[in-house]
Amino acid sequence: MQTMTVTDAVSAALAEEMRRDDRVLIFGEGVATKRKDLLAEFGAARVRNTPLAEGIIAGTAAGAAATGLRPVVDLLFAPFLCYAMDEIVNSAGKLRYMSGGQFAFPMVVLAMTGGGWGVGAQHNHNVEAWFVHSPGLKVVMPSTAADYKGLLKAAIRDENPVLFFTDIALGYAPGAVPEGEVVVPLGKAAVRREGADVTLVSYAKSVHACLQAADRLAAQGMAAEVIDLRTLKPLDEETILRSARKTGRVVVVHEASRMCGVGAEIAALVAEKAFGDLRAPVMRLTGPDAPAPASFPLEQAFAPSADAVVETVGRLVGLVPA
Amino acid sequence: MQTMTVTDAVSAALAEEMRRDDRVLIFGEGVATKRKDLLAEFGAARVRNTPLAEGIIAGTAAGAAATGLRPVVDLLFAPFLCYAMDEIVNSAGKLRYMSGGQFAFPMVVLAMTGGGWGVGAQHNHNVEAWFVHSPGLKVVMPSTAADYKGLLKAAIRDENPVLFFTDIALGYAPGAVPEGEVVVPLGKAAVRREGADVTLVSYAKSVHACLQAADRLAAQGMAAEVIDLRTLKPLDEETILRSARKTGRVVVVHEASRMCGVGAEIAALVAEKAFGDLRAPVMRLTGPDAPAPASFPLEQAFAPSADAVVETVGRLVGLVPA
Amino acid sequence: MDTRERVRALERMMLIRAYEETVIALHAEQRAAGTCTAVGQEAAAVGVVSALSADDQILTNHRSAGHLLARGADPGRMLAEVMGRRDGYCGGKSGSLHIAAKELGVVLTSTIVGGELSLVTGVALSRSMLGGEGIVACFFGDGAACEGRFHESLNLAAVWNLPILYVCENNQWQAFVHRRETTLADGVAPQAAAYGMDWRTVDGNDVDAVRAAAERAVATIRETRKPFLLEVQTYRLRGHFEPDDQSYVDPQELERWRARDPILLARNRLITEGHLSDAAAQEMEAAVKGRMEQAAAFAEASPFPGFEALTTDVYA
Amino acid sequence: MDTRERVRALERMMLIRAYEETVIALHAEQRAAGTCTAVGQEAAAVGVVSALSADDQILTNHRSAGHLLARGADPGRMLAEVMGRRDGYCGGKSGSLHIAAKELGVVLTSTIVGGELSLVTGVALSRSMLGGEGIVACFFGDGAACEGRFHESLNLAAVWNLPILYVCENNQWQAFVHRRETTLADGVAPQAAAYGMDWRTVDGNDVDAVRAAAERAVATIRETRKPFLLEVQTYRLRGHFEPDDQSYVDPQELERWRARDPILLARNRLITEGHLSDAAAQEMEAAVKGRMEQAAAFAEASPFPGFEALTTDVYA
Ligand SMILES: Cc1ncc(C[n+]2csc(CCOP(=O)(O)OP(=O)(O)O)c2C)c(N)n1
Ligand SMILES: Cc1ncc(C[n+]2csc(CCOP(=O)(O)OP(=O)(O)O)c2C)c(N)n1
Ligand SMILES: [Mg+2]
Ligand SMILES: [Mg+2]
Repeated sequence: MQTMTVTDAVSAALAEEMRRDDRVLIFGEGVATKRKDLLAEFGAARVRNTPLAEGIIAGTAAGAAATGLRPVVDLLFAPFLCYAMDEIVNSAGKLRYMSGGQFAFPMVVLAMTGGGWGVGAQHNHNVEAWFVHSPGLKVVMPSTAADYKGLLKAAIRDENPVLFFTDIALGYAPGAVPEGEVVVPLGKAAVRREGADVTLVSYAKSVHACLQAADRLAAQGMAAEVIDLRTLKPLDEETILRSARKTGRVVVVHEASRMCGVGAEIAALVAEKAFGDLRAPVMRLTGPDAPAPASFPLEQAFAPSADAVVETVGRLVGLVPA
Repeated sequence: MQTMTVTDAVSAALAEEMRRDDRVLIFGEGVATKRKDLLAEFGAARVRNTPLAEGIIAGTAAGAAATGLRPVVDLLFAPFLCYAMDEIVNSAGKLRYMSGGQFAFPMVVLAMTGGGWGVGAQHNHNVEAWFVHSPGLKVVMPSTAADYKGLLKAAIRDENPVLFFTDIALGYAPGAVPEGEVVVPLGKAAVRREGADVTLVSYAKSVHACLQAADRLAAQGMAAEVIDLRTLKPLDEETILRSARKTGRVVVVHEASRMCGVGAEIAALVAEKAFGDLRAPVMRLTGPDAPAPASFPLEQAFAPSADAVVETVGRLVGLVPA
Repeated sequence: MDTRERVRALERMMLIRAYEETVIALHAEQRAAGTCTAVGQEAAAVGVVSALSADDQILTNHRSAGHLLARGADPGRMLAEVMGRRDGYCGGKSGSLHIAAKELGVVLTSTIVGGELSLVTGVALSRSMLGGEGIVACFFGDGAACEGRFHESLNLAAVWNLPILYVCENNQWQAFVHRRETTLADGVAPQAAAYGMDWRTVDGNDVDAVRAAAERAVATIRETRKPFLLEVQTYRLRGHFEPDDQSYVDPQELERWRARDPILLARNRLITEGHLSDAAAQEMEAAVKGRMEQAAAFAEASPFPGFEALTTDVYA
Repeated sequence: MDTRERVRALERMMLIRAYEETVIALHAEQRAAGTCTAVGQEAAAVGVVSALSADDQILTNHRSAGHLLARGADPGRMLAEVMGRRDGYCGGKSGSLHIAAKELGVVLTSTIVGGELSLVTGVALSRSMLGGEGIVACFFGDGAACEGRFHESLNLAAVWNLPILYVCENNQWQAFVHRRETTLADGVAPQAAAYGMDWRTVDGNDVDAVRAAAERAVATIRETRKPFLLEVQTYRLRGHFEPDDQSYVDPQELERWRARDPILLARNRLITEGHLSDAAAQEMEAAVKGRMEQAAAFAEASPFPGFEALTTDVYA
């Protein structure tokens, strides 16, 4: 094991995959400037700066992916994906189907999101649910350095377009990363902590809020199971349902807003497929239905806290005594 | 009462609102060519063709709305909204908040979607859930000619950006529309049929599938309540929950895909707030997680049918006998 | 082009016209969904596509039938696609507006106006990074040139030296809006200069002229590995989409362009120059119509896809 | 500009510089979030904004502090916004990168690069439909000119005759990418010609030249009610965002432009011409610094917004 930050884990994954497969290349606004190490090792053809134009960056990735390359593109911040929605959704996501399977789109789109930088809603907007809702795409949003590395490597090897989101607040978070090859398969959630009384389902930085909450709940005698989704699409329904059936109580936690978010999907899934085992309402704890504020204390209050998780579980248990 | 098609109801609403308020104007690709009547009555300044560029059309609407006009823009088909996501989401949806309430964005974006035209996934993609998930926007998707008229008039009068979706399959559907002023408030669902055994929640053309299903269920002795959401955001939680509590069984039906769709939101809402009254799992009946096919029989099979609704209710009742 | 090639070009144009008339008829009988035709633009398709080599690739837009047929696509499989049948190039999933045919190097028919412009840079990047002589042709309309992607695509192609032949088929219309309502510029091609790109405008109804201009452009791209923008001035003789009564079209303008129908021009010229007899031309016309009848029969005999096809090919 | 105005322009530039240095210091002490400064670009802001009338409007981008201050914004309320306080122009919700100030006619600071270009056409449409003499100025960077919206915005403004002064502040950088890596074109302004729009390029570090060019452009727009593109050639003397070590910047290029610091140029010119004494200049500098200390104190005294503000102002 080695300790590295999420940012370094991402860099390591890129370097390893570019070394392994010379069809992999990376481009975006400032990529060659900021990734000097990759530029030095792989050269200017495979590590490129681009003009400032997200649409054509994503479109170029889709066209390249369809014809033999395996591009990774850095679109910087999630709100900027708005300029590339056509290329991601209408082209990369649909053209395999529309062509009757003639083309595949092995490409990865990187974007950062979430609170922590204090620069407001045009840099911080959790839109991962849009892509979960759209066909043909995969969506990844890890919570640990090891998973950032292992899932990015899997994403680059996948034959489908993958949206890979980095939670800004985790960028400098150090974590243990196994030495050698680490590939974490897409579509598998991780049970971060086992428990029989309540299931906390979350992803990205909210996993850490859930783990903190689980500690405090343990002190109160409640054993919380914490599920880190890691991949939002395909969703690991089995792991979620197994836990829901065991504990009978589910709280979903994320920073993205509530309506039609990933939490809605999980609540709906559980309410349909684990209905008979539920002992309490399925609860969602999410960011408000509002743009992200810049002001530091507001930005901090935007994402669900460990306190809020503890409080929600408390209400849940009070509501329907076991 | 008069009988008119959905298309005519939309035209009537536009004409009435433009007559009432001279700040209302409409523009888009071919708007002035196709709406000769509006052009003749209101002139070339208020009824405009545009160059082919959805982004700037939506951006122009947002800028105009912030500074005294009340634009309606026609972006034609829902997948083309992908080119205007930045203007709709990052500007129209967020700038009121980001400016601390200094500006408002009274504008309406029109788009068609859904099966029925056989031209495939770059014209047909139900993306309404994206906008429900995004802050600052309202989303409307009616099912009857009267509501197309009344809700469009309300949307034009609203101080917020409203996405107004027309289900292609309903375009030529005639319906009764009251004479005189018809304004249907945003945010109110309609109970299309009352019943005590199961609640069918849907919107747009799926409402008609639910009504047909309700007829057949009635023949089997099951009384289905049919809720037409009409407005997807703000969502009429009260009407949904009242019915869910009454029947204890909920099936949500729509053509849009399942994950993180409007059905997920409603299932999650019911599973949280009507949990104690539920007698059966909350079910979703949706389009598949796939792009819309062009081939006629596939396109028809894409959207949930009345048969599928009847079958799902049957399973629900079999699953958990009352 | 030598005489044989010129006759062949005329025949290809006739084939395209016959194909589109077949689609129009099928639609009128409700046997196929509506579609966009490019009647009047056949010289652009044949002139450019015939200047390409077999390993070049093509991306195109909603008016792609001519490009596909000029490339040698099977009209039976195309009609099957238009009719949503299993033997269509895309198994019925694409319909008329998005036919891709990998075996022909046709990577994309985009119905999102501008989609072809946003993907072509990537296809050309593959060409330049994976080796080979191939170049990529990208057909788009004057309307697409109003989308921001046009600008983004040309700029990136210029900066990255991508081997792309941009072909703007300026048919004076953007669906229901005349080009003059959408821009103050005379033509699209001069914009290329702003990106440091070479360009040329050509009479798009003269197949010989298009072919000659395309040949020169292709040769330049092969040599320099840099992009080139060729603007083909032509006219959409039918409506935007079937059906469309064209009530918004200036009848005089339409008449002027009808008189310059590219098939008429090519045919008359070959006859005048003594390379073709009227009888031979009529025979050719009859032959392509016969081919279309066979193609339609093939398409109609093809079954619809099974319902399982709803969810296949979504993920690789 | 008469002498009094020229001295005032110098003072405004000093005020802007002092403001940005204050923000940099506050950020270094972790009392404010990071931000984008426009150190070295003050002449562009002051030259253009001082040529506008009170009822003209402004849309701008992430480097907007100079535009706001040139327009008369209160540095205290700006700093309060940067520090996320209640008395900020947007109640702390916008932060440094999106300050709008309706009372000053500043409709938008967009941090989405290109957002200002996509909204300005609508603001100008309101101006032309609701009457009045007002025009709208839109500041954007050379990077924004790579986004497709640039092209869409200019084309629409030209076709619809919208009274817009487009101001491209070409500072040679697009975040971490030098302009020469992103385009083969020499300047941005000549692209205006492709849209049938009038344009001009001016030395952006010479405030007198910018002011004169802006005055002429504004007069033209008022008369013709047509858009105009003014390109202001300048240089970003600091990094893209605080902090940024500029390790990727060619030190010689930076030195060349530092020697042409617009404040230095204006100050020296006024002194050489005998309109200003060194002592008076130093006094001005001290005065603006004093103002900034007051502004920072005001901002820091302002409370953070209450948590209820999380969800106010979402809907009207
Ligand atoms: C993004 C997008 N916007 C609008 C449309 C609707 N539409 C289809 S074709 C067309 C006109 C395209 O004009 P042009 O690019 O000149 O091509 P032409 O049809 O003239 O061949 C329009 C507006 C679309 N398909 N995609
Ligand atoms: C749509 C979008 N893409 C990328 C960014 C990140 N970004 C912020 S400023 C900037 C550079 C902008 O360059 P330019 O337009 O020349 O303005 P300058 O910063 O030089 O003033 C970039 C890439 C952004 N904010 N928005
Ligand atoms: Mg055209
Ligand atoms: Mg710049």
